[in-house]
Parts: sequence; structure tokens; C-alpha cells
Amino acid sequence: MAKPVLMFDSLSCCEGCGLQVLNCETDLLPILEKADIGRFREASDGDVDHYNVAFVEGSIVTPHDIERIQEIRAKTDLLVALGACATHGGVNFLKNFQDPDDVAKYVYGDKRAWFPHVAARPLKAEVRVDAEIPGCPINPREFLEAATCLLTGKPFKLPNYPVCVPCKLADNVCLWHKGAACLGVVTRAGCDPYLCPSAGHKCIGCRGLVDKPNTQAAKDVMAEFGLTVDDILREFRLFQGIYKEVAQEA
Amino acid sequence: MTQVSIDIAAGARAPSPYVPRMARILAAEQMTETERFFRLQAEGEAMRYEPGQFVEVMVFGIGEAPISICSSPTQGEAFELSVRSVGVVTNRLKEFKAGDRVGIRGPFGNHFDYAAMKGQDVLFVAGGLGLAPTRSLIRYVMDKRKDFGKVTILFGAREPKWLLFRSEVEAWQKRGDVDVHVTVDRGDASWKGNVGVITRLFSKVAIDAPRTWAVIVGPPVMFKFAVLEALAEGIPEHRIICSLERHMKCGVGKCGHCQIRGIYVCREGPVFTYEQVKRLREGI
Amino acid sequence: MLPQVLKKGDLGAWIEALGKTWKVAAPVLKETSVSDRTDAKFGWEWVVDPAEVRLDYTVTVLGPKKFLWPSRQTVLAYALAGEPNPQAVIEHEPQVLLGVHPCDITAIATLDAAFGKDVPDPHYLARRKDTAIVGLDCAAPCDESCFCLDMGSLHPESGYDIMLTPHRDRYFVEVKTDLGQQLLAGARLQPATKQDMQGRQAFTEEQRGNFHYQLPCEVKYLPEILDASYDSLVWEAIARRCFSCGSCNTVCPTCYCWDVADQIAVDLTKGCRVRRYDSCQLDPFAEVAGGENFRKDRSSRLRHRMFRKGKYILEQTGRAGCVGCGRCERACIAGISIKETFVQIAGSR
Amino acid sequence: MAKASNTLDVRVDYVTRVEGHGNIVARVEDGELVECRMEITESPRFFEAMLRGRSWKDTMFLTTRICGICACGHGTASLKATEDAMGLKLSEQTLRLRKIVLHAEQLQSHWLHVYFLVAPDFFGAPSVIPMAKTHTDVVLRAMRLKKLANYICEVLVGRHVHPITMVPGGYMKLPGVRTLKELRAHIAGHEADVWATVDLFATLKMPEFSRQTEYESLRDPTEYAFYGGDLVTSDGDKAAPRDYKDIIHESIVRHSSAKHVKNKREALMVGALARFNNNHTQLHPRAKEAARKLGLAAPCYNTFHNNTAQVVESVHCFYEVLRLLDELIGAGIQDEKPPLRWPTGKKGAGVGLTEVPRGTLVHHYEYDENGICTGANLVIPTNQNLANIEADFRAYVPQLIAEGRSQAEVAHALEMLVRAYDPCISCSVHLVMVK
Ligand SMILES: Cc1cc2nc3c(=O)[nH]c(=O)nc-3n(C[C@H](O)[C@H](O)[C@H](O)COP(=O)(O)OP(=O)(O)OC[C@H]3O[C@@H](n4cnc5c(N)ncnc54)[C@H](O)[C@@H]3O)c2cc1C
Ligand code: SF4
Ligand code: SF4
Ligand code: SF4
Repeated sequence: MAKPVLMFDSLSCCEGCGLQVLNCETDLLPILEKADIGRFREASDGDVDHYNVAFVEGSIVTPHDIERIQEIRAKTDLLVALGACATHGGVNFLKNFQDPDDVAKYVYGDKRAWFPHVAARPLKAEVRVDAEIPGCPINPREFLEAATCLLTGKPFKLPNYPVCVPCKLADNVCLWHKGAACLGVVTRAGCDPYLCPSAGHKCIGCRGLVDKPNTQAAKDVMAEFGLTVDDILREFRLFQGIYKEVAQEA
Repeated sequence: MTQVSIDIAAGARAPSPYVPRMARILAAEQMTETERFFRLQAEGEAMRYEPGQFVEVMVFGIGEAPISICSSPTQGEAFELSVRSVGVVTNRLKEFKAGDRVGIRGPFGNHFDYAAMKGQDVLFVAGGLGLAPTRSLIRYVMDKRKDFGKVTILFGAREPKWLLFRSEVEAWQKRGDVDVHVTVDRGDASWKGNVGVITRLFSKVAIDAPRTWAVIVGPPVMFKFAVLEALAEGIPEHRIICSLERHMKCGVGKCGHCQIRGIYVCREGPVFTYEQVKRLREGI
Repeated sequence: MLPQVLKKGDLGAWIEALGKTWKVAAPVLKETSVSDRTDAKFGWEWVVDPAEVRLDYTVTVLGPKKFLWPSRQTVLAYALAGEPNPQAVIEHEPQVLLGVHPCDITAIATLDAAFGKDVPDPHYLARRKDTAIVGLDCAAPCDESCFCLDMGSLHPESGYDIMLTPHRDRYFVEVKTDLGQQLLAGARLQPATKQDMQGRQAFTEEQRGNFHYQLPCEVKYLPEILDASYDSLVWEAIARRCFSCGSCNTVCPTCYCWDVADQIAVDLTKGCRVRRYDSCQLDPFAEVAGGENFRKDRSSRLRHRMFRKGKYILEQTGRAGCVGCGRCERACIAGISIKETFVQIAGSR
Repeated sequence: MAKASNTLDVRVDYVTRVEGHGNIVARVEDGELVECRMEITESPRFFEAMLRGRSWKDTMFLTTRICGICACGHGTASLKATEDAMGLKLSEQTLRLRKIVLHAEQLQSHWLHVYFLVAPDFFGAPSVIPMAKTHTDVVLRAMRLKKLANYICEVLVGRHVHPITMVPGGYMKLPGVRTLKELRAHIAGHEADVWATVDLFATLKMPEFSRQTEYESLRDPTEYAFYGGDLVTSDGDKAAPRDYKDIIHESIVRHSSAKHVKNKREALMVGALARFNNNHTQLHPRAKEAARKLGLAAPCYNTFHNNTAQVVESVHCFYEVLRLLDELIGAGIQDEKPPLRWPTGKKGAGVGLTEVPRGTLVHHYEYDENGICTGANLVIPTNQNLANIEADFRAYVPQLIAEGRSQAEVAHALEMLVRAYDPCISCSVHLVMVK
């Protein structure tokens, strides 16, 4: 049986997710035995015509990005979005809350016409995506799990519960009780054991919302803790601007 | 509410209830687009089970799913399953063929009380995949036909292409000693039979309520209305029998998923009387 | 046996001695978390240095349950290449849980009953059998969330091997079992003096003065009261604030519902089955294929939890599913309190 | 050697084994270099614009997302800028912890670069992956070292890619002394690997090439500067952090994507070689020893030796981390709490300069009286090097032609040259993109 061909590439992003793949260290070696790497520009030379699985990090922010993701889609059987940029638009989505011309003007001044950009968006806005590994950056553990699933044809499923579950399992005192508006209550789990509350910082929501979050309760409770709508939106927009609930208010 | 006394030392030595044993697939066949039929033989000691029980089927590396045994112990050592592909495990099972092996735990749960039904009439009402658990009792009753009174089978599916065990149902129809009616919610060009929801079939059969047991298994909506129909016929609540489906992970009353109020469906069920289900409130 | 005492100053030496035969877990001060303005600074950990053990602790987020019922346990291992040969994985090693409060002792007894009844679960019970429990009595409620007196868990009759009752600079040592006797082999015990006996008495009186009933009824009436509240609008009202975050279940010392997942090793030759905590407050808990969810509303899930704690587990095992430790209330951002809920439904009847 | 050619048309689309997307274009007609550039095709990212409206609490969480490799460096520069605007002074404890993390990131980045991205060129492999078979011990050592650097960050700031615990003024969670002791012992166990790296690179021969340029870095009178200090150049210029624009003159170049930077010459260079040339006397004695072993002496004008300087710095950082840990353990960890509020009514600018693996990084923010960012300017090391890369091309291509290299060889040599800079293109394009 021919080995499956994997490919790694990136659109607009910090390439931290690709680095997290390398950070799987020796756990990568068995996977490299089972599969060929068709392309991994950050780590290797070369390219091939067809991939079985393409892992793509980064958001779409330019017309050129759209072309590139379409090219990749055409060459691959399966497309996996790696990381918040690719799954939810990531921090790039922040610019969508500002006037696009003003954004370009602020950065490029009178030369802004040279640099076309489109509203930031995740891969699934332009092409079919077969699986998503959220997080900024991705969790190497989840990458390995997804990779073994894909290599064995098992569907890869994300946890459908909020960060509070692993947070409590890590024996953490809830940060709300320490005065921090942690977004873990409505954010999809899966980052453990590297979750932010375990490192003392509130969850900033990089993995997107869990299915059916109780946004009503979130508003009530956050208001009780003295947060204004502005504060709350600012918190959520860092990573979750893509959601209707977050985008619409204001 | 007496405290149960527990022998920890003995329990610590008990065999793990979570270890499957191996079973070989003797035959596999696609019944509809999504339902697949399997005949299996447990390796080593044969599987002993009662109609209405279920097993946990394990695909190694993938997971486990509770599946009703759809055959009757009267059929011999092998046992049969019909599996609908809906998710991780069941989709993978779709690829399994004769000769392949799976892990099996069980059988689990209580069973249909056929002893109580002896000498009496039995009315089966099965919707869709509900025929799977029902079939185990139907087959039992067929094999011990003279032990029972009048036997009636009402079977319904969404469309003709979703009818399970079609040829077998036709064979039952031809036997002459059972009254079989089949309906579909929506017919197609080739369908000559009844069209309409299953409750419409009640008008076609004569029921002697005081001596009838109704076995009703199907999706929650169907169950609800079929029960109303059975009650209207005068069948008492404690003689209306159903089999419930719940999310289950262990099969031995520990994991908590199948709990309906104070009841663990995997141990105290899946077979219940309507009288019980009604009291549970979360039953349907 | 004659009553004995252990000087607090001799605790370290005793733990040191225990450590030679047993793995010892005890409450310790958690590593500095700078913005921690709460009191929950203690946690149950394996003891590395006896000096770290803090028997003056009050509450912990997770209880000692985690050493008997870890949040992730491999229960089955099998091969994926060739014969699967599935084997049970039952892990246990001799361990001592040192300084267990009465509520947690009671909670462990509930877990024993749940895992021991009907089909026994050797994965839990083997660990349990290998575990010695050194209790630590409470002179006063840990905080305003706890209501252990009401739930009948302040005075467990059994479920421990030794009970330590702190008094001034010493512990009054009650030996309950033979294992308890063995544990004490390396302890510098002293026979209790008359003064110590008086101290023990003083402790009991102090305790009596500090704990007060907070529920308007006895536990044995809870099932009935809950039953009557089944259709109450209370559930809807409380659940409006619930995030379905599962924190309450995760920290509860008697919760034991679990989920399983099969995992494939990266080299694809082996697999294992892992069970991990699940929570009945999470949306998919009771969902079955086809999208049918038997408790799809937050209110029905919240009600289920309260019923399980106050009624179902009690009816199944004869032991309440809640020991009044207050952990769920402390963990809940929405401020949902099981105690308040019980008070509310008892009053609204 | 292939036949000399008078006409070359070198085009490398998507230079591999670098962070981000860039192309090399070099055209020679009749022996004349007529075109020569480093194109950056990475998409624009608009971080400066996106920073506007963010709270002081999360400017760092946004800017670490500029680059996964130097997330801790961006984090440090960002915090320094915010702290500067808030007027905060850091405790010795916080400074030590910050420096350890910054050093760990140099280690992570340098080791990743020399082993995973550069070494394959010397072993004639397309990547480190086939080397896992042919040079297993080298690859395993590389993985061990990289993992060590990651682990240091994990223990101290939660993780390396996008640190969690550092916030303006301090830490949300502090490690205990027990943890620090364990960490120290774990790190010390890797000493042999560090020296094996030196030995390995002492055997590799860097291409001959020399072009003197202006070397820019920070300089701190008390230590080999990474965390802070003044901005200096090898031509003798010096500026306080807030006056960084006195040295760093940015300009938009039509043909190139990212902004170019220069001081007085046509170009300048930042990074390990620049730091080495400017501050080598302050290196840890063991690092000086490594430099001798590697044959690296200041001043060195061979860009390829940026790789060698990285190996020297890795030795320096390794021993510095141990020293800083010893100091922390000796002093004990104090329960210091970072401020959770913005100083009332305070508004204005803050500038943070720090040395990250690829060179001097500048974060410059403006905050309003509520601590909301109203404007930002970021200067990225790779941008600063771009003009220098092209200047090197202009010097190197004629040399290669004179040596009679073929088109493919020239392409490969230029790729190696680009890689020697360890460019981080994802970082550099927060600003501009080429058409
Ligand atoms: C007593 C009993 C008898 C059953 N008999 C049959 C039968 O004869 N034939 C048949 O095809 N199906 C039967 N089922 C249903 C079958 O168990 C589920 O369809 C199956 O478990 C789904 O597993 P999966 O891994 O394919 O799906 P998953 O991918 O795990 O999930 C798909 C959906 O199924 C739900 N689900 C997950 N696990 C279970 C579970 N253990 N039980 C119920 N739902 C679950 C999920 O919430 C999700 O909505 C029976 C269920 C029970 C409880
Ligand atoms: S700290 Fe955050 S993730 Fe943890 S329990 Fe609280 S809200 Fe949930
Ligand atoms: S902890 Fe509170 S908010 Fe979370 S599920 Fe439990 S009751 Fe609901
Ligand atoms: S229900 Fe709440 S108070 Fe009761 S035992 Fe569980 S966590 Fe403690």
C-alpha cells in the first residue's frame, strides 16, 4: 500500500501552529514512517502534485490567499484547518471590525492601493474543510490525535464541553473568583494540559465557542461582575469575532 | 434506604466487566442504505442471552456501541445484530464482512418477559429500527408458536427502502398463523401496500384487549402515539411493553449516561412496561 | 487499645516513615499563584517533602477522590496489529490519604457503594482496597458553603483507618482498623494523659458549638421533597444562569459518571480505552443518535443533578449523593448552590 | 564544477526552510547583475491597525501572534512597551524570570535554525526528515535540545508558542522554588548535548564570503545584551530606546514587500552575528571558549557565520539560564502581584526594545488614559535585514559567477545565504507586501 502523502502549508499567520507540529518532537517519527511528507515548506524543500491530507494554518486576508487555498484544495483529498486563524479567522479577524480602507491607510498611508486585502476569514469561508483543529496555537496532543485518526480513517472529534472541565480537573480555583472574566465558561475545551487558567491567566477564547453556549447567562454573570458590554466584546473579539453573538452587539 | 454493604476485597478481585471477548462475523449483509445485518458467533463459550437483551459491540481502536440482539436464543448458538450507521463506531461497522472479528461484551439488561405472555395474545408494533429488538421476541414466539395465542405484527417505516428484514417479514405474512401488516409513511411507485403512520394499522386488526400484550418499540414520536392507540384499545398499562434506547457507555449501571431518574436503563431495562415508563416521566 | 496522642511536631517524622511503605497523598499549599485572592490555596498532592503537608487546610478544589478515581484511567489495552488480545488495565499501589475530612470520608464510602454494588468495578475497588485513609476531624465548618452536618457526613462511623482529632499542639489518635494500627508503626505516639482526654472532650463541645443545621429538614425527607418539586418552576429559574460548564460535577467528591474514548498510539500498533470524568450538566450527556436528547434543557439537567445528589444515589446505595462539602457551590461562577436549592424547594412545598 | 555562464536567470519561488513566504530573483546579463531582489509574498497582517482599540491587558496577547517562533520575544518587547507607558519598574525577580524565558527562546530558535533548517544544506539533505535515518543521533539530539528550550518556557510561562503567564508588571503565576530546582537539574543534564552541537558545527565549513556592513544591536553595560540596553551600531552610533528612530530609518521600497531599514550606510545587519560583533567581550566564558573552537572571531564579515554566532550564543544562553536560576533559587520566590489596573489618568507612549533571535525588535505603543491602545509602530528584525540581504546578493552573485557556478548552484547558494539570516518573514510582513 502506498504511504499517504501529507502536506503542511500556511496562509496569513504566525506559523506557530506549524511549529507546534514540530514540537510533537519524537512523537512525529512514527507518523513520518507511516506517511510521506509531500511538502512542508517551513522544514523542507520540494513539493508534489497530489496530497492525501493537507494541513493548512493561517487565515485568508488577500485575494492571493483565496487563490492559494483553492489550489491546495484542488490538490488534496482531505483538508485540515490548523489553528484559530484557519478555523475562526484568528486574531486577523480583528481588522474586520475597523473600516478596511482606514486599516490599510493606517499601515500603508498613500501607498495602500498597492496592497489589496479582503476581510479576514477562515478557510471554510472559501473551500470545503474536512477537519478543524482549533486553538492559538494548536495543541500538539490534538494534532497527534487528529493525525492518528486520519491515518486510520477514524473521525476526529473535538470535545464539546467548555474549558471549565479540564480547568477544574487541573485543580484550579476559578479565576472569576479572583476577579478575572475568564472566557473558559463558553470556550471549547481541548487545550489541556496547556490551558491558560492553569498558568494563572484567564482563558482568552482561542478555541472558539462550545456548541450551545449560554450567552444569556454569560451576559448576566459578567454584568454582575461589573463588566460593561464594551469590555465583554473586547474580550471576545480577540478570537471569537466570527460568531454572530459577538459580532452583532455594539 | 438501607445502606448496601460492599465487600471491597472481593470486588477488587472481580473480573473487569469492560473486557470484551472476541466474536467472529459469520455473515454480513447490507439491508438498507444505512442498516447492516450481522450474524456472529462468540469465540469460546457460546453467547447465552434472552430476547430483548443487548450487547456492546467493540471495534478495536474505534470504540463501542450498544446494539440489541435481534435474533432469538431458539435459533442456535450464533446471534444476530442489525446496525444503523449513525456515527463513529456504527459507520466503521459498515465495512465489516464475514470472517472479520469484533469485540463483544454482554449480554446486558433485562429481557422481554415471554413467560408471562405464554398462552396469551401478543401484538407487536415496531417502527423502523425498532424492529431489531422486537424481532428477537418475534422469532422466539414464532419458534414456540403454539405456546402463544393470537400473534399480530404491525411494522412501519418512513419509506419502502427503509423497511428492514423485508423478505423475512414477507415470509411471516405467508405463514398464516400470524397477522402481519406493513405500512410506510411515504410510498413510491413500486409500493402496493399501506401508506400512512403506523397507528393507522390498528384499525385493521382485532384486539382482544384483556388477553393481549402489546410490545411497542420505535422512535419516541411513534412510541407515544402507538401507546395511546393501545390504551384506547383497552390494553392495560402494565401489559404494554417497550424497549428504550439511551446513551450508554458501560452496560453495567455505572457510567450514568442511561440514567432516567433513578433507573439505569442498561440494568433495569431496556425493557419496561408503559406503567413504569410513565412514572419515569423522562422515559419518552 | 489505650488512647494515644501524636505531637504535631512528630507528624513529619511519621509521614517520612509512612513514605517508606506507602505513597502518601495529603493537602499541601499550592505553588504560588500570585493573583490568588481566595482562600482555596490548598490542594491534594503526592507528598514529596513531609514539611509541606498542611493539616490546617480548609477546602480544596478537588478532593482526595482523585487518587481513587483519577480523571483519566486506562481500563483496557489491546493490540491493533494481529490478535487484539484485550486486557484489563487495573492499576493500584499501596497509598495513604492523609488528612481526609469527614465529608470526604463519607463521599468515599458512597463511591465504594456505587462501584461495589451489582456488578463490581475492580478498577476502582482494587485502588480502594490498596488505600489507607487517615481522617482529620473538623472543629468548625470550612466556610459558609459547607453543610456537612445536615448531610450527615460530619460524623462518619466507618470508612477510615485512623482518625486524627487536632487539639492544641497534638492530635488525638483514634485507631479504627488493623491497617490503621500498622500505619502507626513508625509514629512517635504517646499515651493520652488525663488532660488529653479532656482536650478531646473539649474538641467535641467546640465542634458542637460551631456547626449548625442549615436545611429545614432531615436528609431522609429529601427524596420526597425533591419528588414533589419535579414540575416546579424553580428549576427553570435557577437554570437560567447555568452555563452547563460541568464544574459542579467535576469537583464533586461523589460524582462518578464517566465517558470512554478509544485511543490509538502514534505508531498505530496499539490501542487503549480510556475512561474520564463526564458531567450530566453537559449538553451531549444524554443525547443519542438521531439527535434525540433526553435532557436537552438546562433546567432538566440541573434538576437531574440535584435529584441524583438528594434522591437517586441515596435510594440506590442508602447513602446520600451529596455530603455537603460545598465544592459545587464554590466552583460555580453562576453562584448556583445545592444547599440553597434544597432550602428553596423544601420551603416552597 | 559546472561551466561558467554569462547569463543567469535565478528565480526561487518560496524559499523553503524559513518562516514565511519569500522569493529570490537574480538576473545576470552578459556578466552584469541587472536585477537582484528578495521578494516577500507573505500577506499583509495589519497588526499596527489591529492594536488600536485593544486594552493594555491584551496588547501582548495580540502581538505574540505576529510570530510563533519568537512569541516570547514579541511578548517581552510588548510588555516592555506597555510597562514603559505605565511607568512601571520591574522587580529583580521578574527581570530574572523574563531573561530566562528570553534566553530559552534564543535557544529554541537557534537550535531549530541550525539543526532543522541549516544543517540539511551541509548534509546534502532536503530536510531534517530523511536525516532521521542517516544521522539519527544528530536528529535526536536536535529534538532533545529543542524540547529542553520548550520545556523551560512551559514551566515558566505556560508554553513557548504564545506565552501565557507574563503580564505587564510581572507574572500571573510564579513557579515555586521546588519547581525551579527540578528545572535547573533537568537543564544541567543537557550540557553534553550543548557541546556536541559546538563540535558538530566546528566540523562544518561555511562558504567563503565577506562584506562589511553596519552591525546594529542593543548594548547593556552590565551584560551581553538581550533583554535591554541602548541601541548601538558598529559605526559608533548610539540611541536611547525611545530614540530608536535616530538609528532605524524605515523606508518603503517599491520592489520589495517589507519596509527596508538603514542607518547611514545603504543597509545594516541585525541578529546573532551583529550582537557577537558588537558585544563579544561580554559573552559567558564558556561561550568565548565555544567561539574559539568554532573559529569565530570578531569582527567577522561573513554573513554565513551568523549561523556560527548562533551556536556561540546558544552556549552563552545555556549557561546564563543556569546562572539566573541559581540566583532565583538563592533569593527564594517572593509572592509578587502584578498590577491589575491601569494607572489612573496615565496616557502616552511606551517603547520596548529587546533582542530576539533574529535581532533587535521594537514595539512602540500609544495608550489613552484608560489604557486603550490608540496607535502602534513595530520594527521587526527581518525587515531590518532585508536591505542587507540584497546588498549581500549584489556582492555575492559576481563572486559566484567568477567562481564559475551554474544557475542552479547560484540559486542554491543564494538560498543558503538567505537562510543564514534566519529570516522570519511572517514577522516582517505585519507591514507591507510586494506586488
Ligand atoms: C439498548 C440499546 C440498544 C440499541 N440497539 C441498536 C440496534 O439494534 N441497532 C442499532 O443500529 N443501534 C442500536 N442502538 C443505538 C446505538 O447504540 C447507537 O446508534 C450507537 O451507539 C452510536 O454509536 P456511534 O459510535 O456510531 O455514534 P457516535 O459517533 O458516538 O455518536 C453519534 C450519535 O449517537 C449518540 N451516541 C453515542 N454513543 C451512544 C450510545 N452508546 N448509545 C446511544 N447513542 C449514542 C451520540 O450522542 C451522537 O448523537 C441501541 C442503543 C441502546 C442503548
Ligand atoms: S478559570 Fe475559566 S476555565 Fe477555569 S473554571 Fe473558571 S471560567 Fe472555567
Ligand atoms: S458549575 Fe454552575 S454553571 Fe457550571 S454546570 Fe454546574 S451549576 Fe451550571
Ligand atoms: S453535590 Fe456539591 S456539596 Fe454535595 S458533595 Fe457534591 S460537590 Fe459537595
